[in-house]
Amino acid sequence: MTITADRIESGELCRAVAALKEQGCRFVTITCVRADSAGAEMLYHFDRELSLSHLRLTVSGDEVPSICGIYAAAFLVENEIQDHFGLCFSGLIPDYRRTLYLQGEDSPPPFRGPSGPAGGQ
Amino acid sequence: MAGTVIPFGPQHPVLPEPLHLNLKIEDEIVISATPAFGYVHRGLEKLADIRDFRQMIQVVERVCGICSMIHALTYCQGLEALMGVEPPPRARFLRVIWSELHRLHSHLLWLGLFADAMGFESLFMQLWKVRERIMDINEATAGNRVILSVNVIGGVRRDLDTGQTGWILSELAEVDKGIKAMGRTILHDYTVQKRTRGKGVLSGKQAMEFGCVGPMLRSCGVAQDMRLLGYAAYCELDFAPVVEQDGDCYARCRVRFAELGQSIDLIRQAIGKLPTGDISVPVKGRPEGEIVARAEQPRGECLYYIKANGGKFLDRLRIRTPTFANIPALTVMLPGIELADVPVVLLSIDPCISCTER
Amino acid sequence: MFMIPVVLKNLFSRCATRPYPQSPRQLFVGSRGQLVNDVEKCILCGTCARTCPSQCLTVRRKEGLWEYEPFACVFCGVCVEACPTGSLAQLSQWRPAVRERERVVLKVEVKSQESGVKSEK
Amino acid sequence: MMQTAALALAVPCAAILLGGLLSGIDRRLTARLQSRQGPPLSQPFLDVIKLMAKERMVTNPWQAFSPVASLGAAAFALVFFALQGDLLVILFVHMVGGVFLVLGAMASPSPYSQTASQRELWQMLSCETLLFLIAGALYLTTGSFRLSELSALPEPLLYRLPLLFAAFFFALTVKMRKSPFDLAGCHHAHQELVRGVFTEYVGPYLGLLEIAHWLDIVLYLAICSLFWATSTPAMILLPLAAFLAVIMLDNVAARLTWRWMLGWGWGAAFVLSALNLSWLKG
Repeated sequence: MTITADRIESGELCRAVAALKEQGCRFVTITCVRADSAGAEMLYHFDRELSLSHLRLTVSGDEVPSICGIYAAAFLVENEIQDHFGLCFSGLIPDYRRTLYLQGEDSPPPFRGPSGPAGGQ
Repeated sequence: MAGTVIPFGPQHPVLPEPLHLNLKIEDEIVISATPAFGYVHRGLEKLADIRDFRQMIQVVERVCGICSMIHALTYCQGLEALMGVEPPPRARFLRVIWSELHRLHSHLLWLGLFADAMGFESLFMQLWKVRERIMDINEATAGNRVILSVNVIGGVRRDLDTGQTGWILSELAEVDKGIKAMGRTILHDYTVQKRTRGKGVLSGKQAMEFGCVGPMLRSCGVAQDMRLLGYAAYCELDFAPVVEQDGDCYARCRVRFAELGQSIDLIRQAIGKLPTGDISVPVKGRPEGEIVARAEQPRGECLYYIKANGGKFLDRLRIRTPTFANIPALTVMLPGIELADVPVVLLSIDPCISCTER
Repeated sequence: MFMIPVVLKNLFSRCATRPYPQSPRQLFVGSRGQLVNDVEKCILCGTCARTCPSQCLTVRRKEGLWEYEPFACVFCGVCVEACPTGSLAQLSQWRPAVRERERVVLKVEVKSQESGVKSEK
Repeated sequence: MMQTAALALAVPCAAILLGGLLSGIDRRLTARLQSRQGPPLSQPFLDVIKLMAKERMVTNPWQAFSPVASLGAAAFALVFFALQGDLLVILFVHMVGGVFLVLGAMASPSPYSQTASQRELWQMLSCETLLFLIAGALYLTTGSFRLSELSALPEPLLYRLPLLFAAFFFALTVKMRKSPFDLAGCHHAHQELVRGVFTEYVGPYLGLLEIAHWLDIVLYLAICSLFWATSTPAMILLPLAAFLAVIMLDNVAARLTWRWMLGWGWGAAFVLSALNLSWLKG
């Protein structure tokens, strides 16, 4: 079973999110998932009258465009992803610079690296 | 006083949560508020890497003490959907009963803390006195006061006999009486109204833009309630979301107060319709695929994203708790209010920081 | 002012609190309290250790030891339900408060009547 | 002379005992109103003794001096009261104690006690103006500020000053630091300013401030008794009733803000007092 999500490129993310806002969608959250290769996959969840719609974005580098300018509420979850995955959101306000939960540069981002029991220890 | 910075939290007697706010105030009016987190971050999502998916039930219960049962419920419902398991009807009704008991005790706890935030100590004590009956029901039926640990994939772990359901109903009648005795104070007392009316106002449009959930949304005219999705046995029970229009602290207080009565009613309905039969079905195999599960917690919508690969451990477990969605709204609610109203407005979102940080 | 009848009623009725150590609360039958192991029935299969979410149980088959760390235990009762022989049980009493960290080590001899119990600190 | 000296010693001691006992009654009664058991009546004394036994810690000399000055002023005011002195002098001496409390709170850079000392100043201003209006009323009725004149009155002052008594009740609630006016430091630190003006005090100095607070309450209750100075039982019952009424009010109201206190609370009290004074004159 997989979630039906519209696949988008990072260039068109902001436009797609703004279009959803136009339709009156409530921003739910962003989920970041480790991809098999070095990159990560972002899922943007939106709710409209109890039904969810999703956007799927594959990130290859470290940089992701921030959607804070459209949904200000995204600042918290984007900062969290910066802490956990070591990604960098461009245009994020306020930017805690990986100190939302953790100590910043001291520790490597916990969700980086291979999954499974070996990666967890 | 011009330009004083008041450090608020993470250990502040009026704020029961480890959240830090730097409040810049002028003549006791808040100019800006910057939140800081990270005091109780435990990395529970990461724990999914080394605990198998069944053990994770007990882990997600500990995301938040107050909504523990509904966390486990959301997680189990997600996995059930992934594994194609249908819990038996009796289990679905029992899940509603425990969910609503959780909502009752959480809202009573919140109302008490809210009263304490505005210096109404006797109301706080009184509400917690009533809450104690709910905690007793929890302990007698599930074994624990707070972390009920009743959910498994495929059903529930404990059953209720007729003696217990009868006792729950009689206790609930007492709780109902206790709540009604407090109703006029909470809804009509002059000092309470003075402290809550027109404080921390959020319009429906703003609340939607800031992604607010639960009572925060319902207090400003948006009838959003995840229970309408009909999970567990909610599809067979009769209820309508409580909605208020004003969007201030008083409206949030009214919503949560009205939900107390609604929860009692739902438990009565569920006990009345409780079907006979098994409380769980055996579950074999391992989950595979990805899914989003949602449920309504006392604080609002809770979202679980589960990605499994057919192995013992989950690929990714993402938990979006209701407080996490409600905190951004604080950045627009706090500036412009009096310092004395900061605890009231802050508590009106029913913050749960251990939820937020996981 | 609507609070006056409520507080006056409190003044003239029994208080809701108890002086705790002198008058403890009545126990509920189903409370999840202390975890005990009946060494007579234990077969050291290790199911409890495998299912335990907090990993507070260790079974050492070779030495014939069943080890339990009450301070890591979350009293969820999963091990009790998983136990194939019913040797594990949860009492409705809570563990009393103690000053030092304890570790319970039980000597189990499978298929034999002899067994010794000792508690190490 | 000897008699005066003995009185100067006995009055503060008796007032400390009475104030501590009242505080004990307050805590016990509040607990019962909230369906709790509450501490024994001796608890306030035990608390203060424990505070006295703790290490002395201050951030600067003002913090050490202010509690002593505050306690001294409160004790002097009570002695003058026992000597049936001039009410104006008593009020001035009492005010000095309040000023030192504020000075002590302002001496530390803590934003909590700084903000609370601002609020305390507003509270002092509103309470003291009302007390001076009472002194004025005393003068208008007896032609003197001396307390000794009061017992000679044919009927209790309360008959002639009912509105002023209501205003005094407002001041008493503020002084006792009870809801709805526990703004600058309440009894339990569940407030946005933690314990307000007391936040930065620990150990013996906090103990001294606690005793000074008891003495303040005793003085206020003594002033309350002036409203019925013609009979001894009434002199005890009236303050006691006022004291219990404040505790009751504390348990049926939320804390309001200082803006409300200055606008509505003090405004209403002042209007009531002025009204009362005007008909006294006419």
